[in-house]
Amino acid sequence: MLTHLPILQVIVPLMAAPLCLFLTRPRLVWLFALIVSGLAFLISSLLLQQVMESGTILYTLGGWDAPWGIEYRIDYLNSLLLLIITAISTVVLFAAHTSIQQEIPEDRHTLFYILYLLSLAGMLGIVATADAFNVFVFLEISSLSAYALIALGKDRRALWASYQYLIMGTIGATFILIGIGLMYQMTGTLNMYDLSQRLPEVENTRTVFTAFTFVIVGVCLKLALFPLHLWLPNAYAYAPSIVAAFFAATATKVAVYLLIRFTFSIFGLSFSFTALPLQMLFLMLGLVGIFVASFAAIYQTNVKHLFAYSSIAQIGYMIVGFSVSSVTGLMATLLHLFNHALMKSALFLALAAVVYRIGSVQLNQFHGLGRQMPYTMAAIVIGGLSLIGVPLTVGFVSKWYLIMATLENGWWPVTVLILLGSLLAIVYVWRIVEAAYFKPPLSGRESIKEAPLSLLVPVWTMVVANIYFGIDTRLSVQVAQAASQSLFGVTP
Amino acid sequence: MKDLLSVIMLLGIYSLLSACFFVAMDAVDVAFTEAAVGAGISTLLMLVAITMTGREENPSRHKPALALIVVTITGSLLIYGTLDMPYFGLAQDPVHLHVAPRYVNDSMQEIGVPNIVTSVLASYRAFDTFGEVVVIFTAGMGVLALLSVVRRPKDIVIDSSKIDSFNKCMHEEHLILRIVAKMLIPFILLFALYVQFHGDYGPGGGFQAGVIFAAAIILYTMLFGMNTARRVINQSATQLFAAIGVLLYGSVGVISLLEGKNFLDYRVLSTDPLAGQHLGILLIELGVGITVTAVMVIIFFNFAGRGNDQQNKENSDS
Amino acid sequence: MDISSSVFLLIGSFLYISGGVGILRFPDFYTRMHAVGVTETLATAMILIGLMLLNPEGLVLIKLIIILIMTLFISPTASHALASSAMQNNLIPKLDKNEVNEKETSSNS
Amino acid sequence: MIMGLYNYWVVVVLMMIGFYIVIAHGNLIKKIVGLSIFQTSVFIFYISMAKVDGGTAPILAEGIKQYSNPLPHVLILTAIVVGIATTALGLALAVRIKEAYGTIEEEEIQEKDNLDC
Amino acid sequence: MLIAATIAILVVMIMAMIRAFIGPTLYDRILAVNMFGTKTVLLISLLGFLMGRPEFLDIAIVYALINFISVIGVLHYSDSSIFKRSDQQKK
Repeated sequence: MLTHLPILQVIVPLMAAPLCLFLTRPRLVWLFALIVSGLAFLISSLLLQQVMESGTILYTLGGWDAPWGIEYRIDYLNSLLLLIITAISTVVLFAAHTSIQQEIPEDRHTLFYILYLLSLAGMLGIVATADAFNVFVFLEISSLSAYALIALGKDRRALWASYQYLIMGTIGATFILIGIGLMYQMTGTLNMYDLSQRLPEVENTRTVFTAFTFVIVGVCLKLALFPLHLWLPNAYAYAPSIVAAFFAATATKVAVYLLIRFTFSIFGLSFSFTALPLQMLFLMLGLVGIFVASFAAIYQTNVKHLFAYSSIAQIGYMIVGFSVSSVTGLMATLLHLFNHALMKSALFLALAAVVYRIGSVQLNQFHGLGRQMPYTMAAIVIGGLSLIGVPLTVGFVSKWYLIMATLENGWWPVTVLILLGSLLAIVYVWRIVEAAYFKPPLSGRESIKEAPLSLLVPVWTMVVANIYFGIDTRLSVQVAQAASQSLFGVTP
Repeated sequence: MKDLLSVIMLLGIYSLLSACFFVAMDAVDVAFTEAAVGAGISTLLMLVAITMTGREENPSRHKPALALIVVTITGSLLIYGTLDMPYFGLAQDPVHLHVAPRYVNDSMQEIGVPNIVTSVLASYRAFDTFGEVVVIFTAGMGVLALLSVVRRPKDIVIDSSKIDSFNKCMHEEHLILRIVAKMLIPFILLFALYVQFHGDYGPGGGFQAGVIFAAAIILYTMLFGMNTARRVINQSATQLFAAIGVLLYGSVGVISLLEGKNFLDYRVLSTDPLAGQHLGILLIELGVGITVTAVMVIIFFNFAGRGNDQQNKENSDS
Repeated sequence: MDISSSVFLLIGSFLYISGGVGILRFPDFYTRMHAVGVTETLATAMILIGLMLLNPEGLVLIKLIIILIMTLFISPTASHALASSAMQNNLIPKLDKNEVNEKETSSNS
Repeated sequence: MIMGLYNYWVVVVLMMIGFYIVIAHGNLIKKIVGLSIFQTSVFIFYISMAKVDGGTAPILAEGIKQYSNPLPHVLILTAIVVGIATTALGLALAVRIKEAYGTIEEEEIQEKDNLDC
Repeated sequence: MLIAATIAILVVMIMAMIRAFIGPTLYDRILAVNMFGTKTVLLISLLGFLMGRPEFLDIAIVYALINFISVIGVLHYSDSSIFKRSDQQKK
């Protein structure tokens, strides 16, 4: 069975989703989904191990060779992504059972797990495949389930956020579809590897240029890169907490992956960074994104909004690393991808715990929670420190590599700006700390207790991971380095 | 145009026209699907939706300048992109030279199905189609999550008395329609089966058949009322059917895994590889058909059911 | 064979065009429906018969016959449903004196 | 050049009409209609590139040498399904929004949201 | 002769489309759409014969069916009470 791991990675959650309908009780469905997600995690770790041992894995679906059939191609980059997604999904799902009791009506629980699994499978499919059109299909699976999941939120604004996301997401997907169509028209193939072989012949045509622009804009819509980010804050803020935790940690990462895949693997480095002033453009957008989103985060009164804006700022860091376009820069992006997934899942899971107890995430409701829910608040503080980039947390590692990358290129003003951005992070994290620890508890709320263990365990799993990977950086750095070297074509 | 109903009808015309264009461009399978989906199901869904959301569009206070700029930039970029495109219809375009020739020349030996679109859809790129089935399943589940109404036994009692009287007046109103529909529906169902199993030889296949099948059920529902239809079609059974279709498709792939071949490799299904391909395509098309029928029915029932509930509520309010 | 099919096709096309003129020129909904409903059934039958005469073989012929039968059922039913629905929703045929005058003026112009 | 490319230009115009409706109109149903037009135009684009002059539909029959390219047809079959899935979900959301907000106009919804805050 | 018939149908389609655009009442539009659908059925049969592959008449059958169903659908839902109410409000 070991040779079939690439496809099992995707179809295990994909086929588990309809099976959920046959289970009667929501509790059973939860257990089943948890087992499936755990299995997917196991598969992805095995895959990573295989890749580290024997290099890129190819798997042809239906026994038809690419480019006639569809092919899966697992290398360092996607095995890292697969590992992140499945790990986060498993931990988040562990907390789901308790958290959704409060937030989603009982009769929707089974549907919630089905959609969750579908969304997971969609993301895994996007990452694993080596076929451009297959990316589109799985993108739609994950997005459609995401729209429905976000709309399950209690607040009516969840519906509106989901609708906006649907419109933006569909425009993005259609742009990607146009881009893929143009590429196909010029080369006659859809396989990514084949495309990368055949595109250089026609790379000076205006059609390929347009194809590239459309794909990039489409991906950036999904990515919520700075000027196209408008759908994101509301979608994360009003979705059920569990959904927010899952998507904040994974969805934008998948989009970053697509961006890297399209620019580096398909269009090729030389084309991507010469056809457009892409390097400068992304650098500017990334930096502006960091500042605008961080300032916006400072003024939020809803903590979920605050962290959603902080997500946009963190995407800015990733894009800055990407725009450096050196091995170290890309490595910093990949590390930050990994690390940001850890931080954000910890933070949003902690928020889920807060919602479970006090039913709100308004900042003024946080008063005194530091004493009433000490473990949850401690988790938020550590997650916040990680966001800032304090040493011994994961945030420090990726910022460190990012700064190294910019200094390597001699872009010291960028370095300064990145450090300034981190200062802004201190401000918005401090606001939460202030509210939680230095304000007296609200009257009538003395009875609030610590969140139940079923929520605390996943939260602290992520927090410990935050610290562990901040100290022992071997695994993450090694994989990120290998992935970035292979993308640049450097032999290690 | 401010009347949404007219907008939707014009959309239907647009869809019909584009389907005519698809026929002229030799894409018969696509025309088939577009006819059934664009002009049929999606128009109906939009209609049901506007009965609930209202028909009038408010005059907009938007300033369309920004939108216009965005659209102009995108449009001119696309036009710019077309300038280096290979010309339309030439046989030496790269599209026709690289991957497609194998499908056209060898699919008969490799798969043994005259309809090349079916063999690419169901065998060469079968995994895309699996994704497509899952997409439609996702949509069904999403609509259920958004619109399904929990029925308390109390409501149903009120419902049925009301519906009976409603049915009576409907009966007189739509007598001719009902008789014609009663004659047509068996024919439509038969035709759907024909499309399902003839997909190897002509245009058609599981997806189109599923939509036609669902259209017959929808016609029945519209003419005989939701409650009569609910007696015939069990909601939770429909959900299970949606799942069964996906699982049928997936299990074909799992069987090939268990036999030691790659996912969705149909050659293991029989000793003769061509027969295996045939059997595989038949099975997965069946899976597609079941899921699509079930999901379309789920979507329509939930939309229409929600609408009925709203009306009942308003009636009881007034 | 060819000539007879051409004749049928021509008659069908002519009827269609007249129906098309009708839908544009007639003054109110009911008369327009009359123009379309009546010509459509006959013209469709004519064209389909014309096609049948062109290619009288096997499955194609059966399908043409099926289409013909279906149009014969569906087209009048749809017209009926449309008219009765319009009537029930108080769409009043133009019968007033003013309307008659208007009709005359419009036909004169 | 005009003869070789004109139908792509028509497609671009159609796409942009759809796209304009999506971003400029405030009515939620109309946005979905626009999306639908946008997507259908993309389908037309794909199908145009599959056409071969003198070719016929890609269903094998005796005595025919030239077939149109079947691959874009397959892709578009999938894309049509994706399109209807999106439409259904979007409409479901619009219905729920109408129930929750009492309106499906973008501006009014945003006004109500601002009041909530 | 097939070509002549095709052109005639295209002309009528344009006429129907004009009516669908201007058609003052809702029912005019429904009528136009219905007419358009019937024409599409015939156009597709004719195109099949023109291109020399008349075995694709299945599509025409689907069109005829779908056309019927959508007209019934439009009528069914335009009868529903909400529309009537909004019409009354207008008056």
